[in-house]
Amino acid sequence: MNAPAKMKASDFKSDLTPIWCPGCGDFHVLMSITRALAKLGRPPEEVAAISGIGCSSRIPAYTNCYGFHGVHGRSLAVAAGLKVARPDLTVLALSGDGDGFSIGGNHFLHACRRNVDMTYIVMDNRVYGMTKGQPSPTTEPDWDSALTPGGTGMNPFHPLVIALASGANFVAREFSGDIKACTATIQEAIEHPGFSFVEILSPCVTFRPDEKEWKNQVHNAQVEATDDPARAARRIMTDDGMNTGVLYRGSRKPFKASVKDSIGDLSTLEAAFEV
Amino acid sequence: MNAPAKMKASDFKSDLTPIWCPGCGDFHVLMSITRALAKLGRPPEEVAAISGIGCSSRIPAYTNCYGFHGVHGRSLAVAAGLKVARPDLTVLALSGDGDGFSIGGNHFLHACRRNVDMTYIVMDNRVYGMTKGQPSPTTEPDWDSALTPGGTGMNPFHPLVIALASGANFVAREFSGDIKACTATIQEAIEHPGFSFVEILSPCVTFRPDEKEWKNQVHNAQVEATDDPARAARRIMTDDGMNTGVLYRGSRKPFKASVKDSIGDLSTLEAAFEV
Amino acid sequence: MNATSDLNKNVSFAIVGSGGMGAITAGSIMLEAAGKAGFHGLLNRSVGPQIRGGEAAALVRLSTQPAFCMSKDFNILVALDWKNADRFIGAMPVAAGGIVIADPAAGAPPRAVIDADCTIVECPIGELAKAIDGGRENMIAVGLVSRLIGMNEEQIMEIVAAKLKRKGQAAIDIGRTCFRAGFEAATTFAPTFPLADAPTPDAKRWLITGNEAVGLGAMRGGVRFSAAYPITPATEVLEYLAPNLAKMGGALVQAEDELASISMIIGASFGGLPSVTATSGPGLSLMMESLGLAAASETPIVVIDVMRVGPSTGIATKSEQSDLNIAVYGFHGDAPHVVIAPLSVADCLFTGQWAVHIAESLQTPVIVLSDQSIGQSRVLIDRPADISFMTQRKAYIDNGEDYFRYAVTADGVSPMSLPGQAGGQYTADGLTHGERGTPSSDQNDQKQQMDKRGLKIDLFNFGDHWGVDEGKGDIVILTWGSLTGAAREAIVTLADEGINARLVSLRQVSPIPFEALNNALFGADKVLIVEQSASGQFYRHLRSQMDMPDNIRQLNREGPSIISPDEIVAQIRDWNDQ
Amino acid sequence: MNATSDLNKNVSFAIVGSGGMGAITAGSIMLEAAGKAGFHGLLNRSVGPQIRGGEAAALVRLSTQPAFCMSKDFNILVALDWKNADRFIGAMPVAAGGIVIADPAAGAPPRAVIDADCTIVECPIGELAKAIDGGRENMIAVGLVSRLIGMNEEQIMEIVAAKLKRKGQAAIDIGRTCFRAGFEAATTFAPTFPLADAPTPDAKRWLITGNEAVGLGAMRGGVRFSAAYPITPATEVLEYLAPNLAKMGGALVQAEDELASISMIIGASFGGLPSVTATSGPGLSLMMESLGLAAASETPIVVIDVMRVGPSTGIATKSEQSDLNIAVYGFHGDAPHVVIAPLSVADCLFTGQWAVHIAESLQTPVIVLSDQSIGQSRVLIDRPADISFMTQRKAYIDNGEDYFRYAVTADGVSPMSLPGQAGGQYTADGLTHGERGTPSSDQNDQKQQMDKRGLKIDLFNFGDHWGVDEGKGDIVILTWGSLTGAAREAIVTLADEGINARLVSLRQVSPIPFEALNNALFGADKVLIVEQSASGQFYRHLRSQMDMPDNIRQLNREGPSIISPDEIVAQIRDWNDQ
Ligand SMILES: Cc1ncc(C[n+]2csc(CCOP(=O)(O)OP(=O)(O)O)c2C)c(N)n1
Ligand SMILES: Cc1ncc(C[n+]2csc(CCOP(=O)(O)OP(=O)(O)O)c2C)c(N)n1
Ligand code: SF4
Ligand code: SF4
Ligand SMILES: [Mg+2]
Ligand SMILES: [Mg+2]
Repeated sequence: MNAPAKMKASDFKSDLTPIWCPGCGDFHVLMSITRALAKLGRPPEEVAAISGIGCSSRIPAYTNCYGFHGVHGRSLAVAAGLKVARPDLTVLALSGDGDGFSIGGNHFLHACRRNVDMTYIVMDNRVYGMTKGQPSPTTEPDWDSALTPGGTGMNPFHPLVIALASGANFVAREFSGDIKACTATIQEAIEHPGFSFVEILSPCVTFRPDEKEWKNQVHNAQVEATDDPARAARRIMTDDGMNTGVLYRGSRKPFKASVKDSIGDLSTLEAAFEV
Repeated sequence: MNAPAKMKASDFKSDLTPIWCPGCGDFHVLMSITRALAKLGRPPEEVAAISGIGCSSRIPAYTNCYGFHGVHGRSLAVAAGLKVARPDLTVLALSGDGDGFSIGGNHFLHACRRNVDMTYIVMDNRVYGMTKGQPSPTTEPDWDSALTPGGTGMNPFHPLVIALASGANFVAREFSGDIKACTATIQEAIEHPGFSFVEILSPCVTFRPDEKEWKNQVHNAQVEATDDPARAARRIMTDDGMNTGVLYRGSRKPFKASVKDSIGDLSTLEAAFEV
Repeated sequence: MNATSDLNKNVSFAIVGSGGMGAITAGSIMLEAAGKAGFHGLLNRSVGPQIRGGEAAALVRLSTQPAFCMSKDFNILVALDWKNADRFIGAMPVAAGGIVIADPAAGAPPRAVIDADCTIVECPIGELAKAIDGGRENMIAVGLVSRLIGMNEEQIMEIVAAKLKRKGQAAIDIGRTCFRAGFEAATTFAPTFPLADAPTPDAKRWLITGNEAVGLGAMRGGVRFSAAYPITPATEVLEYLAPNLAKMGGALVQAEDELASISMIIGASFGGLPSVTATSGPGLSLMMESLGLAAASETPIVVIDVMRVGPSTGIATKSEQSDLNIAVYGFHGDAPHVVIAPLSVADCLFTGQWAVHIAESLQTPVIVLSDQSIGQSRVLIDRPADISFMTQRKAYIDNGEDYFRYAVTADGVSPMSLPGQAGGQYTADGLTHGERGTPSSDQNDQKQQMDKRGLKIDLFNFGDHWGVDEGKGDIVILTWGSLTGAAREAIVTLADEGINARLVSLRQVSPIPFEALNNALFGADKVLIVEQSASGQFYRHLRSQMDMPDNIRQLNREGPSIISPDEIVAQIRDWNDQ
Repeated sequence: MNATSDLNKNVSFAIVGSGGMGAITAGSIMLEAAGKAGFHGLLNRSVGPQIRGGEAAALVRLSTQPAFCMSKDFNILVALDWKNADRFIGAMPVAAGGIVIADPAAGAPPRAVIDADCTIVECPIGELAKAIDGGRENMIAVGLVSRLIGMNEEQIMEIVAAKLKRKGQAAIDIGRTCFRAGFEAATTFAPTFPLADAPTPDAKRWLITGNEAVGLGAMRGGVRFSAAYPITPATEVLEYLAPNLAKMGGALVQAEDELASISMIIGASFGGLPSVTATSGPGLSLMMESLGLAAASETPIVVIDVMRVGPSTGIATKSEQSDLNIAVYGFHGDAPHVVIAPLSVADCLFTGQWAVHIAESLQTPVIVLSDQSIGQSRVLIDRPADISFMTQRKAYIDNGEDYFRYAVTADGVSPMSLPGQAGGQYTADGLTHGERGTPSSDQNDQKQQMDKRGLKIDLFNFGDHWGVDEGKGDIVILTWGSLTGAAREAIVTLADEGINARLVSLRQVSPIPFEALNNALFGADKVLIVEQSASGQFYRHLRSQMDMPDNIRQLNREGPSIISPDEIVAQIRDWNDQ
C-alpha cells in the first residue's frame, strides 16, 4: 500500500442511491468504508468489495470500487479466490449477520483459519433484514418473530470468539453510528496483514426498532487489544456484546499461496508425460 | 433413559465386516460405542446413528441400531431433525474430521448453538482417509500431501474451542486406543443433556502412519472438567491437542422445540381463514 | 350496495404508495370486506426492493364469480404518492375509461398514466389524513375506492374494527373518520364502477394466500415437522407453518441454511414423521444433493419451491415458471421422483396435501412447484373440500424373518421400519446398495434398486389428479401450474367470441401423465403451449418424453411480467384467423 | 520381442490382489515399458471401497495400434490372491482360450474362473516373493506376464530402475530378482500371447490419465488458478493441478467444501485469471447455485465433472454418464451455458483446453463432463498436437465514456474490465440487472440481458470441434463422451463383418450442434443411441431440442458395467438382421 494520496471519501462513492430504509445503520457503514479507503489512499479501481445477499450486501454497488454482489453466504470464498489470484488488490468482504454467520458460517470459520490478507466487515443488525425480520445467529433468544414465535430460545453466536478460535489475525467490534471509530478501525483492519474481521453493530430500524437504543448502549472496551487469542477470547466470551474497539491484533503468517507471474511455456509439464 | 438392562456390546454390533484397513482406529471407536450403548441399556432399536461420508462415517451399518448414512457433511442436520421429530430416541451423530469440520463446519457451529439433546462423535484422524490422504482442518500445517505440496501452512482448527464458543453443552477428547476411557466418556456424553461433543483421536494407519505414535503421545488432562466455557476454551486453546478426558460439562437449556402428540383435527386452523 | 343500472361483475383497482404507507393493508381490508359481502376476489402486492420507502402497491380484483387471475388493467388507481412510479407503473396499466385519483402534492403522474385513456382526478389525500389526528392516507384511500365501487361504511368498518381491536376504540374511530373523509371526497368523482350484487355464499368464504394454503395442505396431509431457511417469496409458507405446527403438536426448526433444512426434514422423515420444507430457486439449488439422497435412500419428503424470477438470485419478489428444469432434471445420476404444481391459489391446498400423500406412499421426494404469483396472492375462495387420502407408509411388520429395508416388491415400494421398532433396524444409505441397504458396487444391485425406484413411480396410481381438461373445441391451450387461471379466463373470452378452445393443464409435471395427456391432446388441431419461461422449459420437457402433436405454437417468455389472458386470447385469435 | 509366428496385435491382462499388494503398480510398470517399446495401450484400475486390504486390480490392454477402450475380456489373469474375488471378478472375465495364473496358497479360484473356458496354472507367487529378501508379489507378476507376452528384462528394468531410483540400487536389484523369478517360473506356462512388433513411433509416446490430461489441457488454455475439494474420481485432476499450477506461477487453494471451491474460482476469474475446478456428481450438485451466478454475472469458469455412478453418493469408483441432466438442466431459472465432453482419454487434453477457450470467449460457465472410465484410465498416446486458440476475454478499453459492464453488443459479449483498470469499475451482479449491472426488476432489463446471454452462445463459432463423424454407411451409432471409444471399436468390428456403420459422437453436448448433427444424421437409416444412463439422458436431451430421425433404438443402462464394443456390435447385428 503506497503513501496516502489526496483522496476524498466521495471518490469512493458511486452515484447510485442506496435502497436502504431511512435511518438504516448501513448508511453509516458506507460512509465509514469510503472514508477509510480515502485515508488509505489507494485509488478505487485497486479495491474490490465482495458481498453476498441481504440489505447490507447491497453495499458494493454504492462504492466506486470494483464490486461483486454474489449469492447468499459466499462472499468470503469469492473474496479469497480473488485475493489469491490478484494479491495486488485490496480486498474487502462485506456481509450481514445472516449472510455471514448463518448460511456463510463455514466460510467464516475457514477464512479465519486460512488467514488470507483481506478484511471482512459484517454489518450485524441481529436480524434478517432483507427477508423481513427473522432471527439470525446473533439474535437474542427471546426475540419474537413470525418464524420463531416466542423467540428461538438459543444462545446467540459469538462471532468474535469464533473468529479468534479459528485464527483471524485482527478482531474488532464497532458501532455504525460512531463513524470516526469505524473509519479508523476499518483502515487499521485493511492495513493489518492477514485476515481482519470487524463486526459493526448496524441497527435495522425497520425490523429491530429497539436497536435505535444501541447508541446509548455501546461502550468502548476498557482494555488494550491483546495479541493472545486465548486471553482475547475469554474476555469477549464474558463481555456484554456491546464493547467496541480493536480487541485483538495477531501476528500469524498470512496464507502462503498466491498467483505470481504466469509462465506461458508448459513444455516442462508436457515432458513429464513422455515415456 | 431407563435403568441399564442386561445388554452386551455384541447386541449393538451388526453382522457386517467393517471395510476399514487393518489397524484403523475406527475399529476401536466402534467397540467403544457398542460398549457404551450396552452400559446405557436402551435396546438397539431405540438408538439411531447418523453419519455422513468418509471411512469413519461407515460406522452406522456396523452397529445394530437404526442408521442413516447420508451425504458428505450433513450428519448433524439429519440427526437434529430426527431428534426433534422423535425426542424418544437416543441419537448419535458420527463423523470424521473432514466430514464434520470441513464441509460440515457450519452445521457443527449451529448444532452446538442449537443444543439439541444428542451426542456427536468425531473420529479425528487429521486426514481425509476415504479420498486417500488430503489434509483436513485438523491437519498440521506442514503435513505434505499431493493436493497441498509442502503442507497447507494453515493453523489447524480447534474443534473443542469452536464447540465451546458456539455453545456445546459437553465437550471431551479421547483416544480411540483407550477403549475404557472412550466407553465411559461416550456413555456420559449420551447421558448429559443437550449437545455433547466427543472428539476421538482415531489414527489413520494408511495415510498417517505417523499417528501410530499417538498412543504414546496422548495424556489425560490433568485438570478437572469445568463448567465455565470461557475458562475451558482458554485452557484448550493453550493445550497441546493431546489432552484427553471430559473438558467441559455445561448446564445450558437444551433446544426447546420438539414434536409432541400430534393433533389430527385441523378445524381450528381452517377456521382462521374464514371471513 | 349501489343500485345504479350500470353494475359491474368485475372491478379492479390498485392502491400505490411507498412502503410504510399501508397501501397493501388498504387493499387487504377491501378484499376481506368484499369477501364478507359475498364477492370473490384476489389481491396481489407489488413491492420494490426497498423494505421501507420503496414502492408498494396493492392490486385488487373483485368479482361476483370466482376470479382466476389478476386483471391485466385497472379501473381505479389511487396514488398515495408517485415515488418510483416509473419503475413499476407499467405493471398496473389503467384500463380505458378508468379513473386515477392522485394527490397533487405527490407531483405529476407518470407519463404512462397521463397518456392513458382515463380520467385523472386530484384529491389531497395527504392533507385529508393530516387533518385527522393520527389519520393515515391508506384509510382515506379505502374510503375513496369504497365510494367508487359501492361498498359501504359498515362493511368496511367491521373488518377495520376486528383488525384494530387490540389498539383500542380510539384507533378504530380514527380509521372510521379517515374512511368517511375519503368516502365524502369521492362523492363527485366519476366514472364510478359499482359492483353488482354478490350471490350469497353457502358457507363462509376463505381468505387465503397460496403460501398459507400449501402449508395448510401439507398439514392436512399429515406433516408435523418442518425445517426452514427464509427466502422470498416462500417465507410465508414457513411462517405459516411455524405457529400452526406447534399448535398441532408438531415443530418447525429454523435451520442455518438450506443444506441443513433439507437434511433436517430427511432426518425427521427417517424417524417416521411426514416432513416438509419450502424454498425458492436459490435454496432449491442448494438442496439438490440431499434431494438425491432422499431419492436413493427412499426417504419421503416434500419440498415446496415457490418460484421467482431467475436465473441466479434474479428477482426475489416476482414470478416465473423457470425452475421446472432443475426440479425435474437437476439431480446427478438418475433419480426418479415426482414434481407437481398447484393450478391456482386455492389449489395450493389440494396440491400441498397430495404432495405428502405421494411422498409417503412412494417413499420418494416430491417437489411442489408453486410460484410467487400464486404464493403471495390473497384470494377469496369457497371453502375447499375435505380430501382424505389413505396415506400411509408401507409399514414394516415383524414376522420373525430377516428384514430387508430395500426389498424388491411387486409395486416397487419396500416396507419401511421406523426407529423404535424392534427387529426393523437397518441403515438407510445413499450409496448404491442391495436390498438390505449395504453399500455395493455390484451391477445387479445397482440395476435392481434403480429399477425398483423407477417402477414404484411408474406403477403409482395418480388418480385423476393429473391436471384439468376443460372446455371443448379442437384448439388446445396447454399449460401448467399457475398459468392455468389465465388460460381459463382466455377460453371463456374466446368462447364469447365464438372460438372454442380447450384448457389442458398439468398438475402432475413429472412423471408426465402420458395417458391422460395423450387423451387430452387427441385430435387437437392446434396446440398453444403457454408458460412463463424464456427457454420453454415445459415444452422441452414434454417433447423430451413424448411425441407431440404437429401443430404447436409457444407463448412463453421470462418474468417478471406475467402472461395475461388477453395475450393468450390474442395468440389464439391470430392463429385461428390464419 | 518374441518371434513366434503366432503374434498378437492386442493382448489384455489383469493382475488382481488386495490393496497394498501393488497390483496396480505392476500394471503401470508394464504399460510404461510397453510404451517405451512403441506399443499403445491403456490401464484401468478396479478398486473396492477398502483403502487397504480390499480388492485392487490392474486391467491392462496393450496393442500395436491406438487402443480406444478396455477389452471386455482378458487373455491373462494373474491372481496374487482371491480375496473378495466374487465381488469383482465378473468385471474382468477371462477370454476363451485364456490363461489364469493363481497362487494355490490363495485358495480356490472363484466359480466364474473355474467355469471359464481357460487354462488355470498354479504358481506359488507368495512363496517366490518370500524367498527373496524384501521381495514383493507384484514384481513376480510382472515377470510372469512379461514372459507370456514377450517383454524382456531390459524393457521392464529400465522403468523399474527409474521408479525406484530414490530408494537406491538395493531396491532395484530386489526388483530385478523378483522379475527374474516370475519370468523363469513362466517358461513352461501355456498358452502364451506374444505381441507382434510395435511400429516405431515418430516421437516419444505420452503416458497419461484422463484426469491429468484435462488438467494439463486447462493449463494450456491459460488456467492459473484452481480451488479444490477432493472427491473420487476427480481428485487426481486437482492433485495434478496443485504442484503444476505452482510451477507455472499459479496457485491452487484447498477449499472447505464445493460451495467454497466454486466461489473461489468465480472470485479469481472476476480478477481476470482463467480458473477451473474439478469435482464429481455430489460436488457438482453443491455448485449449481454458484454456476448460475457465473452465468448471470457473466464470469467465465470451467468446472470439470468426472462422473461416477449415481444417484446420490452412488459408487465413487465407477463410471456412468448420468450427470448430463444436471449439467445441462440443473440450474434454477434459464441460464444458458456450455457443456462439453472429452471423447477419449487423450481428448481430455483438447477438451480441457477448449473449455477454457469457450468460457473465456463467452464469459460463461463451461462444464466438462468427463467420467471415471476415462479420468482414471492411463493410456499410451501419441503426443497430442499443440492447439492454440486466440483465447482472450473481450477487454474493456477506457475511451472516456461511461462504462457499461453488461452492454448489449452485436455478438452478445460485453467488454469486461478487470480490477485495477481505472474507469472500468462496476459491480458484477447475479440479480436481474440492466446494462450497468444495477439490480432491476424491470421486464425490459430482464429480457435484454437474458437475450444477450442466450445470443452470445448461439452466435459463437464452435468450429468443427462439435464431435466426430467417422466411417460410412447408413447405420449410425450416435453417442457422446467416453463411450466414443467403444463405439469406434464397434464400427471397426462391424466393418470386418461387412456391416457399414458410422460413428457420430458429440463433444459439444449443449448447446446441441444442430447443424452438424443434422448433417451427420441426414439420410441415416437406423440410429442406435448409446449411452451409460438408465433413463437415457442423452437421448431425451436430443429429442427435447431437435427432431430426431424415425428409426431409433437405444442401448443404454446404468453403471458400473461399461457398455462394451461387443454389445454395440451385437445390437447393430441384430437390428441389421431384422
Ligand atoms: C440461498 C439463499 N437462501 C436464502 C436467501 C434469502 N435471503 C436473502 S437475504 C437473507 C438474509 C439476510 O440477512 P443479513 O445477512 O443479516 O442481511 P441484512 O438484510 O440483515 O442486512 C436471506 C435469508 C437467498 N437469497 N439465497
Ligand atoms: C459433496 C461431496 N464432496 C466430496 C466427497 C468426497 N469425500 C468422501 S469422504 C471425504 C473426506 C472424508 O474425510 P473424513 O471425514 O475425515 O473421514 P475419514 O475417511 O478420514 O474417516 C470426501 C472429501 C463426497 N463424497 N461428497
Ligand atoms: S430492513 Fe433493516 S437492514 Fe434492511 S434497509 Fe431497512 S433498516 Fe436496513
Ligand atoms: S484409510 Fe485410514 S481412516 Fe480409512 S480405513 Fe484406512 S486407516 Fe482407517
Ligand atoms: Mg442482518
Ligand atoms: Mg478423517
